[in-house]
Amino acid sequence: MQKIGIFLGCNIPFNRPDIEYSMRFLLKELGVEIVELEGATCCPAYGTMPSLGLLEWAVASAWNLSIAEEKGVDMLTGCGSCYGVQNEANYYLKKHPEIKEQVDKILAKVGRKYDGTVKVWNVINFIYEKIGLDTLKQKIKYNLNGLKCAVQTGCHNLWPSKAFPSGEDNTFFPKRLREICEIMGGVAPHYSTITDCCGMGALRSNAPEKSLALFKKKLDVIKEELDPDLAVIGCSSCLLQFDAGQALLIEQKKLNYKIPALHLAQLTAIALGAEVEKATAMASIPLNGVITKIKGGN
Amino acid sequence: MEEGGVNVIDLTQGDESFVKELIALGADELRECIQCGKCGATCPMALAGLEFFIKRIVHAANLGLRDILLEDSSVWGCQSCNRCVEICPMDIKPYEVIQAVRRAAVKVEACPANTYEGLRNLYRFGHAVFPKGFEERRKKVGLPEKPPTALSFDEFRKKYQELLRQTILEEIAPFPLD
Amino acid sequence: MAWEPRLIVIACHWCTYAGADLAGSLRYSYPPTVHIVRVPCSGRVEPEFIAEALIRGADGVFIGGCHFGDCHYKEGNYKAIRRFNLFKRVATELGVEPDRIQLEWISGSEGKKFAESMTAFDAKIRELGPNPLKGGAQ
Amino acid sequence: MCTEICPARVPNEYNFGLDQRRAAYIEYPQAVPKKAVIDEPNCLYFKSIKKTGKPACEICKKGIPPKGIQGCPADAIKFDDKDEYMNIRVGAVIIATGFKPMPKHYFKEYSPHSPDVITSMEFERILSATGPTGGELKRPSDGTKPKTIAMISCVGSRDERYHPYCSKVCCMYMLKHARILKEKYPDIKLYLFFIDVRTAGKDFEEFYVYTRELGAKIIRGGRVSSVDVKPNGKLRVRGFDVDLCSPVELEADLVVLATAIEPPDGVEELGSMFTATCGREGFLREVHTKLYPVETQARGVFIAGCVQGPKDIPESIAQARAAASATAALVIPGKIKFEAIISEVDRDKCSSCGVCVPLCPYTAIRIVEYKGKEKAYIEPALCAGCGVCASACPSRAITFHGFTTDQIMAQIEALTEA
Repeated sequence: MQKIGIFLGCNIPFNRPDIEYSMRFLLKELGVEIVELEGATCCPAYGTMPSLGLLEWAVASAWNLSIAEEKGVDMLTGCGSCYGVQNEANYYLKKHPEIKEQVDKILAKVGRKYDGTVKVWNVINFIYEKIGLDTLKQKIKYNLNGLKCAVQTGCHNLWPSKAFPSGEDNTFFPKRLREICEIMGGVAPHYSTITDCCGMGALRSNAPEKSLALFKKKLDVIKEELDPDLAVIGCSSCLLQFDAGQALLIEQKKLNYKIPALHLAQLTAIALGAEVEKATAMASIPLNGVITKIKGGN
Repeated sequence: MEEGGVNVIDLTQGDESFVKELIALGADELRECIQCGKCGATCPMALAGLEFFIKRIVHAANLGLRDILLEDSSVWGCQSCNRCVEICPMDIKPYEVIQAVRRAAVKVEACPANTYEGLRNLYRFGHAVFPKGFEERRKKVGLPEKPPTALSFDEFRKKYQELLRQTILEEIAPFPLD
Repeated sequence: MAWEPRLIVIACHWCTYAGADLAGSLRYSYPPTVHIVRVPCSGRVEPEFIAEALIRGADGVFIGGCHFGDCHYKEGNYKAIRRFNLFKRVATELGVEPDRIQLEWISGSEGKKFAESMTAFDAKIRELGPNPLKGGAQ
Repeated sequence: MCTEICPARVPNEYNFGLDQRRAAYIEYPQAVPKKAVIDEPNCLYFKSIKKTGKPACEICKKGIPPKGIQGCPADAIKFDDKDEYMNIRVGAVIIATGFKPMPKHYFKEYSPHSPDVITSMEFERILSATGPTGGELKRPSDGTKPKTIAMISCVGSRDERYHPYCSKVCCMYMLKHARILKEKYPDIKLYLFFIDVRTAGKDFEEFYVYTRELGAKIIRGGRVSSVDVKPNGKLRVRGFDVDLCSPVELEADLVVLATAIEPPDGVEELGSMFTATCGREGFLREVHTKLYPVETQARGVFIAGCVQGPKDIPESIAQARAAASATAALVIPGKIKFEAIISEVDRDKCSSCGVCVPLCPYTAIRIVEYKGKEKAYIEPALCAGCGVCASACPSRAITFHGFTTDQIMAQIEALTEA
């Protein structure tokens, strides 16, 4: 039986526990044993320790990585930033022995150590590489019935690809998330702004108007080129923008259409038979149409 | 910009020691930038219309224009999307330049207040993002009130705080570390 | 009279010797303790040259060649560094500190580097003091 | 005749696979000699002989008489002809293999999977009267005439990940393409994205200004960040315009990438065959940038053109003529002088250990018979005078004239005298 350490981060457990529920559900259904990473913390987010120094970044990430290493498991994240930050930290630790040495000293002071053996996965790559599209296809209970999906992989899941152990063949033309949606019976065409930033993150915290304007530009292209039933998101931060951010735009009367949005973990969990109320508990944009289409088809 | 609209940057303000500081803070390939502009059209900060975005930041950093970089809070709007790192032909890792400027800014407390908020949360709870009312949300989906992170384990949280106190946070945090 | 070091610099014709020449034309000064022997290529340097210089009381021997990939004879500098590393091990047996011999790549355009390297080498040898072999091998 | 009736179709290498040629073909319209050849692996005659032992097609030779199609009227098709290797003894060699343009697949941010993203070399063929479209401007994807074209410079050049050097000719040929287009189709919207416009050369700046006058739009400081394919087949180009101080974007029908000039495949192996070395970028290296620009480390081996580094046509011609002169100066007198500063073996001292043989970077040392024994011999015409062999000879049998061991030792002695 496959085992994986579930790394929650911050947004998932506190803002969107419905994603946490979905991740736990889908891992169970796919026959993966969940190992709790007790004592794990924030990845840490790019604007915190990484903005203080490279050592600060490496130390704080090594804390989390060491917990997974102690349990002998790899790590699965639902958040792109957690994926990016910790993979980059892993990469730096390999590339800069002098920083690794300092990190080792600091970790030792709090009774921990990290040898660099942990691999960090995101939901997309985990399903794609560790589960496999065929297995997923066999296990789903509800087919997506031609549901038209606009996918958003998320910047931190794509770049810097050099620091990531695996990923897309062409990070400017991502296909994995599209293939996952399609194997479940959806339609997920490419669109021209597929790799554009959604605007969530530091921009949203420091210049919210500009962030939402950037997001709207992307949404407009999605609407014009695809007019999808659903946006399928590979990163919890992007999901916050696609869901709550979109609701905000609608509230401000800056948007006159709605595109419901789900995290890949939520969509997969629903297809595997999760309780819809729990799996979509925090969604701001109503998902009724999407759910009917999925459930109605069986 | 001066009152009345005069907008001339005095290049001799450029301070080479600031360039060296940034290089030491992680922007190690900074000087190799040839200003080809490739990052300029891909940077979310540029597309969203921030005054200072990656291409200009790298150039200003190379000129050593400390005041301009530290007075403008644009660097704190960087999404860390790393697309610039992916496409930079000179491999200067432009995002590392942003991080270096942030690191220099933190040292002189030239950063937005919410930076400290994140750091404080990280230190206190182990989580930089720590919104209120999460217990209710978690209950709604049938999960325990607290996730099994450092938040649930005091001994881990204490150790984590001890870990953070070994870093520069000890020197720069404007909040008590106890 | 106070002790002044005597430094033998074996310089390759195409790079280090040209670098020394440039240092001269650019008026960079370097210590008068430096005495240059010109060879066509650092690959021409026989270990015996270094040994002889040390046995005869030279306080330091410096070999200058071209940067890797720049050798006028394609790969002479690779041969030089292999011989040099071997000889460094022999130096101790000979009774001298291995620090008295040094190998560096200085190109024809690096007049400044030549002067700086010479100054640094001179300082290093001054710190080490006179060659223990002075006055003949023991 | 044969090049029109041969039934086998093969992607045309000369047009970068944009169209097809036959298995009997003339390599390109200006080929010298302009003679047809048979491409054996793709010829149906040879394919069928290999499979069944019987020829299935001899159309080029015999034609198709029932249809009134005549075979080769000169009866010049010889299926039993074979490729031959010839040995020629020469006194000097000029290496002039030219260059290779980088293919587009490396540049993932520029949507290389789109047929409407092409390299400048491909575009050059499309513009050519003898090209795949007969000189008509057509998009590869649907054959329509593009209304908006974006050209991108420095693709793979000035790029640490591929080639740090400037490919030198792209700025000018982009302007040339722009000029051809604008003169022929004034209505086309044309955007040229440059980092800098490098027009050093006689009359080049004037050419640049003239191209601007024709209405080509120049965007500077603007290496393009991304080319994305829209569902309607158009290409969205995003770049930065340093003069507008703003990100810019446009929708193009065709995107042309000025990809870097690369050393041709196998040039390193070719060089080492002649003991000529390659520089860091993979081009063959001259002895001295300024003073010996066509000579290589190997005596009698000269270089000309892009095998030495990116250069344009006038420069290539100048270098080719220089190489020809240098070759003539070496070969025509019928005898050569060699340097005085070279090594020589005292064969009576030589112990035949062979240490020197692999050390010589010029393969000048051979073991030959002397007084009934195998001894080292240094070919004076090949020796370049580095002295590596003399330093290594355990028997001190090699004298390096001009820098003998005795001479150097004497210097050391003089310099170490108290």
